[in-house]
Amino acid sequence: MARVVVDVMLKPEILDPQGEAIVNALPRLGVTGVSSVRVGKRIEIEFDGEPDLDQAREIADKLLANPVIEDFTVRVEQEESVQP
Amino acid sequence: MARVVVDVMLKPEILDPQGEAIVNALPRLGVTGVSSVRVGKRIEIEFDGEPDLDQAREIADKLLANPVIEDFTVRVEQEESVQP
Amino acid sequence: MSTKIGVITFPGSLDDRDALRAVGLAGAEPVSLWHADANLRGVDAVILPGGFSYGDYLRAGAIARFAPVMEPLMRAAAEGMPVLGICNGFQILCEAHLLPGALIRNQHMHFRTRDLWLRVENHRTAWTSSYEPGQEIQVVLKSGEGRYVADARTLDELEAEGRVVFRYLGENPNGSQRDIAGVCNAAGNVVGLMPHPEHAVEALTGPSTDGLGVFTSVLAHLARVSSGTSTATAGAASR
Amino acid sequence: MTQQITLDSVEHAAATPEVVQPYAELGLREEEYLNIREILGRRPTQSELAMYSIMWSEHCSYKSSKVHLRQFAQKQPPSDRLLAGIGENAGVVRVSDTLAVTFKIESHNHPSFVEPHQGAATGVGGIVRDILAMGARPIAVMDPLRFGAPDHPDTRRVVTGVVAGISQYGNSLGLPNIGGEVVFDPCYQGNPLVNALCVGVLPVERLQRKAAAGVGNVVVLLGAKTGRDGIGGVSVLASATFDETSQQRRPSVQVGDPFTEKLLIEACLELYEANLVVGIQDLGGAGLTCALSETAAAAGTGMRIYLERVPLREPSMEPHEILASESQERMLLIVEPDKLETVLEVARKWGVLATALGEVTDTGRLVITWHGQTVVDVPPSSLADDGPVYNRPLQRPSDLALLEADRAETLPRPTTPEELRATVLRMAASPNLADKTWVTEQYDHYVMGNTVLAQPEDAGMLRLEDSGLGIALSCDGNGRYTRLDPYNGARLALAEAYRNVAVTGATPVAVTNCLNFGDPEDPAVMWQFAEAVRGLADGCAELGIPVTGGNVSFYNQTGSVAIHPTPIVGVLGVIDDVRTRVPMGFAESTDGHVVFLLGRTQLELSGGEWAWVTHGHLGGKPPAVDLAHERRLATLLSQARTRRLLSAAHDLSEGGLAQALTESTLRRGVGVRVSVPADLDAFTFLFSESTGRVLVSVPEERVAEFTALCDQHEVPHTRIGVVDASSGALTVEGQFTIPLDELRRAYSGTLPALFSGTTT
Ligand SMILES: Nc1ncnc2c1ncn2[C@@H]1O[C@H](COP(=O)(O)OP(=O)(O)O)[C@@H](O)[C@H]1O
Ligand SMILES: [Mg+2]
Repeated sequence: MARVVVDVMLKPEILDPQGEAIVNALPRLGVTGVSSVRVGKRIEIEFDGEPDLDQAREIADKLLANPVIEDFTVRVEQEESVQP
Repeated sequence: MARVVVDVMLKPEILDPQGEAIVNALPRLGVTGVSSVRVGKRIEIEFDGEPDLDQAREIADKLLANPVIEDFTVRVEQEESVQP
Repeated sequence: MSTKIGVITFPGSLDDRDALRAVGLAGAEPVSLWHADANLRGVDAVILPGGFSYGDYLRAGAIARFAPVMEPLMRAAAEGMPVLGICNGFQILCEAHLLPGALIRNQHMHFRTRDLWLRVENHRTAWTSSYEPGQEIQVVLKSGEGRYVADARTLDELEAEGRVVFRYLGENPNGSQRDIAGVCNAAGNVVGLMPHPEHAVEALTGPSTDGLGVFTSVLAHLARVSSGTSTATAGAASR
Repeated sequence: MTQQITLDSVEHAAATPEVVQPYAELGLREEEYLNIREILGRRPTQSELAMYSIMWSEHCSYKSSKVHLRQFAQKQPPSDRLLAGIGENAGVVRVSDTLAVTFKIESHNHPSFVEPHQGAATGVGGIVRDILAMGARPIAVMDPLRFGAPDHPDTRRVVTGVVAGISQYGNSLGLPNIGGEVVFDPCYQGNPLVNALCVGVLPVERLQRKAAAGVGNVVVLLGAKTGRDGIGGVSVLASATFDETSQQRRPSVQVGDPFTEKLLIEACLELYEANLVVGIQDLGGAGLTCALSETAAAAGTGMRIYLERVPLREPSMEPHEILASESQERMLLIVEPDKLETVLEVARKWGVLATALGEVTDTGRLVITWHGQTVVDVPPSSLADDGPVYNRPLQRPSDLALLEADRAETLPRPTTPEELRATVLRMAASPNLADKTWVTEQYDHYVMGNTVLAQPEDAGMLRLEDSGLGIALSCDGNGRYTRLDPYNGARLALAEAYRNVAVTGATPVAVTNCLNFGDPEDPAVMWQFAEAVRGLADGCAELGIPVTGGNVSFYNQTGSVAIHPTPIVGVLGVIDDVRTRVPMGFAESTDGHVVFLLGRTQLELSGGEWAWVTHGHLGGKPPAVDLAHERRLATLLSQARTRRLLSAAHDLSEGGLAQALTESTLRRGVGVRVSVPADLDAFTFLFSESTGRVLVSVPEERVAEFTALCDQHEVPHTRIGVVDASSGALTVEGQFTIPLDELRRAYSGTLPALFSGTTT
């Protein structure tokens, strides 16, 4: 089954404290070598019928992202199995 | 430049109130035909050097995802330009 | 005929009854408005109250912006009706593009409740005319997504046009750019602020009664409008 | 997905008596299982077995605690205020001719260790629905919390998650958080305690009952869709010891949706107002199983339920899963058929689902079908009322005699002014005494606009009416005291909550409690429990206020090690005019007011904070408790409040006078100057934890009147100093001075240093 995925990320110039907090927490896990982390949203939309990219783009533009602070991308994705 | 992207989604059986609220709001935007929306996190990790998938997986497991309620996937992504 | 001030209840609004109480204390007639209403029931001004409309899901204010009542509200705002957004109401006004900028998660990432001081930077808006220029007032802040952001050009514009209405004094509580706590539109009739003036209207339950001025301001403004002596809506630009 | 071949219907069960059923895995004992077979005259179906295992679990049946809890009713002092008591979702207390208040505490301990954020959040959601079910509008919450050692690597995860969960859920519901507790002790490391109190208010005539009365009435499920949340959660999470194997089982946790709960609250209140429901019951830990069987059992009726009508989040759910699901934000309504349409309309207005599931019958049986096949056919009272009852063996813990002998009063104590000064600062900075603002500023205490007092005040206070009528609430507990002496530990918790309400000027009127203990099958734990209940019941009788309800949480232990027995006691007070309430802190405007210490100070250090902070010591006997004195003290405080004799009043508890002075000065940054009374040494004066004491300030010109009132009520009073605004310091004459800035740095730095700089 196919679904549409909308990725929403804060614009690069907007400070992302969540990402910063993760970067700062990494040394506690023994991880070094990470220069930056940004946290955004991944929104999966399932349509009743065929996935409709145009409609998804409209939803993203009007509702899912706030253009003042966020950028988004829209794509169709084949369902993949989760690999923990 | 390459980065590692971690997608974190609620496990399918876990209630996603955000997704529900979005689905319920769509008719007011004139959108019908969407059966479900799930909202998760997209986390972009930039490494100083080569992206390290194993390390990213560990960060995801320990810090980014809550294994009790969330699943995650980790992948290397070529930076793409944003298409609003 | 008394002045009617409406307070919109969205699903998840929480401080709606507090706003209604403040309106009453200020001497106006409080009117409850419902998010699904198609009109504003003849009110003279509207308050969008605090709370978590639609659970603050997705982004605070993002879903409420599409409520049916927002259509007549947008029209009325364009025609100069005083509109005030408090906390979640401010977030809704930004999402609806009635006010510039956006409110995002606090820099320290916690919800924070605090009594704090603001400076009234513009006392010529519909909602601040009772204050002295530069008056310092003590009110309540309680929010998790209260960090005001906008691009540098917008911020400069706001500053230049005197549209920063309230600024935090002392330690910046949430990382808001340029310590901005509240802004207005170009005409000065639409004001939004993160802190809660309606929780500073009674000595018994709030840190001060400084917040009452917001509600008495709009009454004075409406009185001026109806007597034809209004100058205030244009006030934003003339700081 | 494979087709399900055989549904375990009643018919099928009757035909296959030999089928082996996993009753033990579901937590049922063999004799309990045989009892079920006897009740039904056949083996239970899968669905019935699930229902019995849930309803007969410790959590729902109170099988170990019942025989002890009876004392609350037996010893209950007469009260003309009590409108509903033990046995209802929450106790209801009349506070005026027209208004009543309902309040209750519940625990959500195990889920909050597994998933701190959601566990704590759904804990708040659950208790709020209990209050809602009584017909009340919920108006505030409180959160008594216990965590492991502050510096343990796992504590941060639990603390930040729990606090964020309570904050998110409570704030989104628009309920002010007006108090609680934060206590750290290594005994709670693998087993934090997350108790939540909710209080609500209702017009007396709006009181709701849970009975499914009226044959032909419709059973309606209101609220969220049902999913696989916390299936087996009650039996696995709430009743089994937490260990590694349950970690692997990774039970599906419940996730809360406060937005839906907010809508549910508003919808229910609108239904009550329009008189549209006959009965109502919240869906808590035991989901539909509990709600259906309790409402039917309470009315002595039967019920016919079409289970396939339940709106599902996951279509593949099976009948027993639907019955066991702990999905949040749901209520069960009993509605007259001709009002059904209006009920559905109100639900639509608020955007909550409402579904007619079936109807009330006169058969005396709860019959549940699934697409036409009967999967449950049982007498509802066999689930709700006839669960097993155990009189479990009791034994005084074998280490108690040694523990009692190891008294803290023999520990080396600071003596020089420098040592005493350093000890004041060290105590103020210790995690249990330090400023809790880092936690409490994550909670909204202003919403609803009626909060007159909130943390860090001794009690929360809410205005109920413009007339000034209000209530005060406090919840307290001390696990260390209770470990040393469970009988008196419970009475001490009661005394403290009572005193905390009294210092505001309110009159204590009713009690709720949450009893957090270890494994009831351990005779030592069961003895602690029995003693604590006896102490609490006796204490309430002595104070003349009834226990109106509560909750028991057993199996709070990691491996074989139980937590300290931790009864949390909540006391509700009434005040006729909230404008006259007495705050805890000294103020600029009360400069020069005379400071008194009420009560008697003796050298009592055992179980106390000083022994713990400076020596890591726990032993001896906790401070003596004198409830007759507490009663006199409360009467004195209430009368002094009415006569406006007090400008501040603050209860002394953990940390003694030194801590009380720290808190009263830092509240508004106003200093004080005190001196050590002639009959005491400075250390005892500052750090003893003798109970029944209160620090008050009185305007100079009212001192004679005040001391006369003290004498009249036989409350010992010692003039110890004056409020000294200009000093900006805490001064103990002849000993030391601590500038308030320095004191504040010590007091307020600890929690942010431990827990700030956060998680995702
Ligand atoms: N420690 C206690 N003291 C007094 N009453 C209690 C105690 N524990 C439970 N109860 C009462 O037993 C009844 C059932 O409790 P409980 O199962 O927790 O209620 P609910 O089903 O609403 O969660 C309630 O009326 C509750 O007040
Ligand atoms: Mg209940």
